[in-house]
Amino acid sequence: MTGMEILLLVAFGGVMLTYILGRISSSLRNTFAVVLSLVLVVIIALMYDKTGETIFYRGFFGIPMVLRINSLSWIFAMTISFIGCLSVIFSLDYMKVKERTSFFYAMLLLVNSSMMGIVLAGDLLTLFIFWEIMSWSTFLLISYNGGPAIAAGMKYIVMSFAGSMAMLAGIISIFTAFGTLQISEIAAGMSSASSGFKIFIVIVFGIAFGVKNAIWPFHAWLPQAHAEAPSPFSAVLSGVLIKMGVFGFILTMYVVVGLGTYMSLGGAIFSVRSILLVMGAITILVPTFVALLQDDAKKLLAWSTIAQAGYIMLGIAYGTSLSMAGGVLHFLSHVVFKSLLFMTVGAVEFRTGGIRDLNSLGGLIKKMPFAFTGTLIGVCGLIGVPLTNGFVSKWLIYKSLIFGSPLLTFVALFGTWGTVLYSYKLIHNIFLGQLPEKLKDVENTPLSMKLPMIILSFTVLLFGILPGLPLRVINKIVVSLGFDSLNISLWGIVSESGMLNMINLFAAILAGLIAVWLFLRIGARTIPVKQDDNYAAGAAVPRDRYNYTVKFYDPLLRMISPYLRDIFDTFYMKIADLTGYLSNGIRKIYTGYVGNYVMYIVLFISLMIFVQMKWSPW
Amino acid sequence: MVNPVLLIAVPLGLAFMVPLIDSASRKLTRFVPVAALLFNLILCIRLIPAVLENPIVINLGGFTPPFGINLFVGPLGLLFAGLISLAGLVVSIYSLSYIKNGPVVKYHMLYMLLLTGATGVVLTGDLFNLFVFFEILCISSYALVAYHGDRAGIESSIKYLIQGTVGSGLLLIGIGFIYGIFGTLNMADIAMKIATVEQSTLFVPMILMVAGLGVESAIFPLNAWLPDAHSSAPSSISAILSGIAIEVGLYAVARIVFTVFGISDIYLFFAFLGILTLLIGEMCAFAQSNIKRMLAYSSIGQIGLILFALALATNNTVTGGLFQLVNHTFSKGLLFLSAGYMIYRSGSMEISSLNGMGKRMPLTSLAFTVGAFSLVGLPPFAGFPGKFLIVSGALLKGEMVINILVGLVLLSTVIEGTYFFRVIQALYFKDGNGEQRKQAPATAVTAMIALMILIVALGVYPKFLADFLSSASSDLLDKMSYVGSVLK
Amino acid sequence: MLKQELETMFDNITIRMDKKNQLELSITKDGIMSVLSFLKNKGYDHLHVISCVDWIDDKQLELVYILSAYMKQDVPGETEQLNILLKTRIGRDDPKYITSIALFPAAEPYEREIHEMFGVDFQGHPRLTPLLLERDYDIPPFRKDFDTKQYVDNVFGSVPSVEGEDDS
Amino acid sequence: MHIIEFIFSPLLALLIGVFFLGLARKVMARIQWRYGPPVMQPLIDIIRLLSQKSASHGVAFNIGLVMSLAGSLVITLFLPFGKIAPMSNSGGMLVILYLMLIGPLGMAISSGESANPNASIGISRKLLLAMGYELPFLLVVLALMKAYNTTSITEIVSLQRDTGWSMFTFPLVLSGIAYLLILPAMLGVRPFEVVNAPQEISSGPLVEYGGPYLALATLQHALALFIGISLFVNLMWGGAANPVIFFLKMLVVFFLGIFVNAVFPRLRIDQAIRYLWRWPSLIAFAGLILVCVTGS
Amino acid sequence: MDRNQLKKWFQNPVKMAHKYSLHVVYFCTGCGIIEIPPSITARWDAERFGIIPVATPRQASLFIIAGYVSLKTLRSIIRTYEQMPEPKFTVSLGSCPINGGMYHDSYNTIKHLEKYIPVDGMIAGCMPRPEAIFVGVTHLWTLIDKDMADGYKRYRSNYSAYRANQEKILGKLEWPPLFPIHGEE
Repeated sequence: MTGMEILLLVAFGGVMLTYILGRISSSLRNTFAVVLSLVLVVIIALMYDKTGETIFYRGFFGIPMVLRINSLSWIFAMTISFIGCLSVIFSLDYMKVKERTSFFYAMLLLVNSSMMGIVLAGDLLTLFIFWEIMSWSTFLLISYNGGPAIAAGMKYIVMSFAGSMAMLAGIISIFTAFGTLQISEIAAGMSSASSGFKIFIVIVFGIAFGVKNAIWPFHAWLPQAHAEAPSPFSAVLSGVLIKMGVFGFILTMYVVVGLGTYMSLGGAIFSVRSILLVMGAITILVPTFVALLQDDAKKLLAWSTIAQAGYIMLGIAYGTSLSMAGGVLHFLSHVVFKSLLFMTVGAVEFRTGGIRDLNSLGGLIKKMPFAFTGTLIGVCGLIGVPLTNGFVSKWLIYKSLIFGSPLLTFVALFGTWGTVLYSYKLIHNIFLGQLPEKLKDVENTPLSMKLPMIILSFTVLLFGILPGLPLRVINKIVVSLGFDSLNISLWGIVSESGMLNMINLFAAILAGLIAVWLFLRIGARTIPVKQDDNYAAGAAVPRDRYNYTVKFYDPLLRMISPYLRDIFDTFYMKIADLTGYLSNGIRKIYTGYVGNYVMYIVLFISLMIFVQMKWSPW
Repeated sequence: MVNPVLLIAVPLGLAFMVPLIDSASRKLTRFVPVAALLFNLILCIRLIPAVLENPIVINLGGFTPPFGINLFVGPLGLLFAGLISLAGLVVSIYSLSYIKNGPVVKYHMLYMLLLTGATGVVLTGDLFNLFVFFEILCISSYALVAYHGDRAGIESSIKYLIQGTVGSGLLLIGIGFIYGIFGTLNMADIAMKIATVEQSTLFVPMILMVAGLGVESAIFPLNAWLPDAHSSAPSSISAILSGIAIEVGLYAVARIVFTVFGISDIYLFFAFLGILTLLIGEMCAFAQSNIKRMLAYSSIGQIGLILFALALATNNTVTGGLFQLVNHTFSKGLLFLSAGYMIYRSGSMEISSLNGMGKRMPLTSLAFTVGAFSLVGLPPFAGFPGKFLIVSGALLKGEMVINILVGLVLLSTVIEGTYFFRVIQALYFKDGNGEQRKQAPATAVTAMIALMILIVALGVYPKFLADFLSSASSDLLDKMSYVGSVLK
Repeated sequence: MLKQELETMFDNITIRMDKKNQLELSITKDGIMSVLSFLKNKGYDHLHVISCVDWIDDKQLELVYILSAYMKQDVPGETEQLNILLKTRIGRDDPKYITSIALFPAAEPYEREIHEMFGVDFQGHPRLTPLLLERDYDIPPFRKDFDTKQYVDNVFGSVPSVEGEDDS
Repeated sequence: MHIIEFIFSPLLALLIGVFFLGLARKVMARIQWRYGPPVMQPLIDIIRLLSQKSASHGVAFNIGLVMSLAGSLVITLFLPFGKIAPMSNSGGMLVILYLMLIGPLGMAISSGESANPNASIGISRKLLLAMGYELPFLLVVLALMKAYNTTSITEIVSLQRDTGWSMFTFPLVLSGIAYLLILPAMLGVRPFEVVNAPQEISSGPLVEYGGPYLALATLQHALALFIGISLFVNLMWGGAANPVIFFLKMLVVFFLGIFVNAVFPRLRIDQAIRYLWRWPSLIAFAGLILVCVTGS
Repeated sequence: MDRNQLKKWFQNPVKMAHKYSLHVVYFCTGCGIIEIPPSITARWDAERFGIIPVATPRQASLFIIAGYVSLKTLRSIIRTYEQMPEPKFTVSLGSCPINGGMYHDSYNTIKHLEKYIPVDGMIAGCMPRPEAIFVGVTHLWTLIDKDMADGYKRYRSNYSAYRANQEKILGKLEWPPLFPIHGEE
């Protein structure tokens, strides 16, 4: 029983046990869930530098189902368990008010364990089985809140189900072509396959992983799903679940299809790589500006997740060692700061009784300082302010992209400024400005929500200042995928074209901060003053009407909103209506009169005989 | 070694004993079908080892095959017999508590007759005998559809009756043709002599017989009766109808096309017909708001898929088709049974009335969810191996046309997923009018749990059924071994 | 031409045409509303201002309505622009009066100002709150008997200067 | 020697920035026919502001301002001033681009905390304006980096020594023109002085800044002016070998900016964005395409 | 910038800074606005003395009240004065704030402004010309030099008296007192 089998056994066993314990007593179940996720984190941490494959099950028509661990799957598994554990801790308080919590915990742990299964899968069949379990358990969790969540859940499941059907077709066509489903053997067989077959495989897997990764054409389901899912789960959903698509892309591009062939796949102009790059670039640009339009905090974050997935896609699809390291590191940093942001927004939603609309919040910094610091650090990570992990990963991506294709770098850099705008709108509308009357008696964030926030903020800064820690593991991945390794030092990269040194930067910024703080201290003491004592041209500050945060970037939005209608969202809706319309039409065949039915039978026979007489095809 | 004839004789005898037992003591009648089917199930299980070596052929009344009637119990026949007895047993346990009011005696008698007819069709080796058992099956199902006696029940059973009789009439004409040409009614004999006759003359009888049996097995143009019959019949009966009756019809069509006629170039047409039925079934189900009609249309869809799998006529796809058939019997049965009690509790068949059922009847909704997930083909449940085999077998053939059809199959699975998930969302995530929690009665729950265990077991460890199914598919496909064992 | 119509229509009305295009009417308190509506229908629908004059010696307050037509052609048959001054007198001690907001919504601020400055109580006025003044006065300030110097002494005089500055 | 440079270059930047502010007011006054304050007037203002005791709106109000000034100070370390370039080896142009984020972000957070609608309108205008000029600016910077095939700014300066000012070398002429067109917006000079407009939104984000805070804000403004001009001189005008010539070049650019400031009225924010996204962006884009085509 | 100027700068830079950088917030009520523009534009140019108009009281150190003060504007004047940072000076232009001036008998204007807020300098004249304003400013310099321009200190020390006067005229003020009023709860 290798570590991997124990891990999956404990994970899936834990799910059953949580549900049963939930029947007995909720506090017992909560502690068990937290302990279980901690144990999972420890098990995976212990499997740090191991690689290996074991066949763990032959029951499925004798096809060997294999579990595999290498540095790539280790880093993904580590993030999944880490974020899963934090979201369980986060949901202790969040779920207290809601009913059917044991169902929620069981599903949350089921999603986490099925993601671990995906990541550890050694062959495509195991991958597909865990992929499907993840899909339908996410569906149950997304539509957990009822009401609008149901439409969001339906849209999610239909798109992801279509994706997994495409994946099934791909897997089975590989099975029929090579007779085996083990990834290592497929990689060997793949080089011999015809390029048409390879393109088909890439397209099919691309659709499946594109839907999950919310790449630009397949992103329609994500905003509603994120906004409606309960906050602890939307932290997992946007942090880690989206990244299963990333894992899938890495798998198909570099392992199944292999590095050499991927780079030259497809024609000169329309090569798969350039299409992916262009899709990644569009995924950065369009959602960033759509995020500006959003008034719901979680929808804004959802659109920003899509945008950041575009960055990761750029990093991975570009195909040099620096860009791959940048892509994986950006995945890691995005998981950390995006779940931090979702948790803080969840805490605000929890404390203000479910208000997520950015126009009716404000001034919460005085009431919820912890949530503010969490959001501030998360936002700095999202933008990529130096000293945060977002900066390091974006720097890596740009460094590799700049000389190859400056246009893509331009799109990515301009996307950063779009990120600045919408993330500032998030932090300004929730925490700064005047505190409205109805939010007067909001208390601070509960303890169980503070803990994950502190840990995640600490990780954002730690990986920002000492990027060597994650980069050492990522270097192993880069090497295992067939690139040449980078020389990593603890605080940055010593690469050929200009190096990154975070410690000097950190020291410089720290010195600057201290100097300016002292300079401020020279000045006379300042008087703390409440929000009413404000300049209002001599008049008294009107209560509750001075909270000017509505339509924050109106001049810009009036210029660009006509271009931002979501054509794909309406496209999918049209397809749904079309099927509905078509099926109503077809149902009319069964008219309800027996005469018609018998006439059908006779018609069938006469048609057959007529065809036989005329052409006798049989 | 027990004589397989008992498989037919015992349920037939007990069926006619039911009124006598009823006059003796009211309570006992409900348990008669359970006993009969339990006996059948045990008998089938004991026959498995014997059948696996070589099929058992019994000549009724001692006459040798070309003249006498013979039973042919091969792995395929036994598979169906076992399936019928198992599903019948579970439904009979379910209907212990479900059927209380109305003519209970007639229900149980007709129920036994229906199952006898089904077992007879599956085991017989003689064409006319097939027609006789087929008639028993149809007539008892006409009557059972009208069991509730309400307006919808009677109307749909009359429609079913008219279509069924037209079908049987065509079947009879077909058999007459064959008898005219070959002078014999024994399938093996006909199969042997088939080569002597010129193919175009054989076409008309084949189409007539296929159309006749097709009406019962719900192939596209002929299945107009199914939605009304299944939705107005009591749930236990619609479970049996879509679980067993259609499958038996399909077996008969397959037996005739494969073994009796064996014209291989018509298979592609049946594949197209199967896909057509699948798409139409799924589309109509998508547009339904009444839960039982939705399940009925989804049965049409599944039958289309199985027909497509059988029509591809390679060992792999036929095994997949049979696996999907077994899965369909169990999960569709589970869906109908659980829907039965939910409708009984909520009062109306509309999906909107099922809102919030997850809280009121948690176990029944769980059963419904498991059934839905397995029918759609999600991994841990029985549907996934079936679909996996069908799709891999189809792609193995490698023809471009088949690949496109497989694409359509996957597309229809997406549609199927949509309307099943819509119902699941209604069950769990829409809040109903909040009556307090009230579970289904004990017998119904045991029936559902049994089916659930079967589904999950098949889903997790499909290997144990796989070898039995592959021998059954080889029994269906190669004509020579069938003829050899009958006319040895 | 309007003169004759007015004379025929209303009995106790006195009409004088002192300036070229200015018509002066004066009427008793209870007839004012009918004249106003008559003039409005005739086309004089623009109420310039309502002002008030305090005739302290004959104990009366005089209200003056100044009306005119927006455009010349609004008023059929009139050749050139005509301003109409409508005067009425009410008692000075408890001046009750009816509001003309129903006919001329623009009258609202004028009536509030007259109420504040002269103490005329307009019945039916939706909001007789103070318009310009900060403090409340016992004698409305614009009345002739309001002695500003004396008011200034006792209000502003009484404010002590801070810490012994010489009171200039 | 290295340590002195670390301390010396930010101080130098501050000094020059404040000198530029004073000079700006003097030149503006001269243009308007009045004597104008002594050139060291900003210094006097800062001393007076520091001695005043003003109101503070909470912790984020302080930290945000401190963060923004610290960010600008760190940028000066990266920008070569003549030969003095203390930190230019640990991270090139990309780090500068990202460090330029901290200034506006810190200012935005602290003035957001001051809970005044004028401040909120001011910040949204500041970020929109930044979005406006970033589009052409990024195109110009990318064209430069593609042309000189390096991301380190000191290398760009040294390469320009032999190929001449990049403003006049062939492929970069378009980028140079575009950079000139957006320079007033980057310096926050009159036609684009939308952010701290005293008349409309009573000096935007600075509405609640009292004594010491206003001192920090003026220093931040001075530094931003210095950074904008020195970046332009380094990238486009070849950045001199010794600091004096560098300072003279900065003076020329500064005077250019002030003349524009003295003459033009203030644009509305959407007019500013529409202008910035029309002609300068087109020229910059053409410049980048030109560089890509000829360069590679 | 002769020698003793430099000596003064080194002795006490803060006082000199206060003198030579008076950022002004103008309260232009009534006829005061007429005199301000000429004093800050080309002909008289107040900026030579470091006097610039600023938008908000927070950034100002000199508060110029130009013209008569009616009851309603007194409320805003008090609020603006209280929002200015601590070392602040007040100068009133015109004779109206001194003793009511032309409106000495009006029921609606304040007669003696220094009873409600401390005024450091008063420049008489029914709107003094810019030269008079600059003379006033130079006097203010000497006051600052001699530490006599201590209006804000007087406001702080006997705030309760000022507050009482304000509430006597304006009734209950709707913002809390700037400094704790001893003797009250």
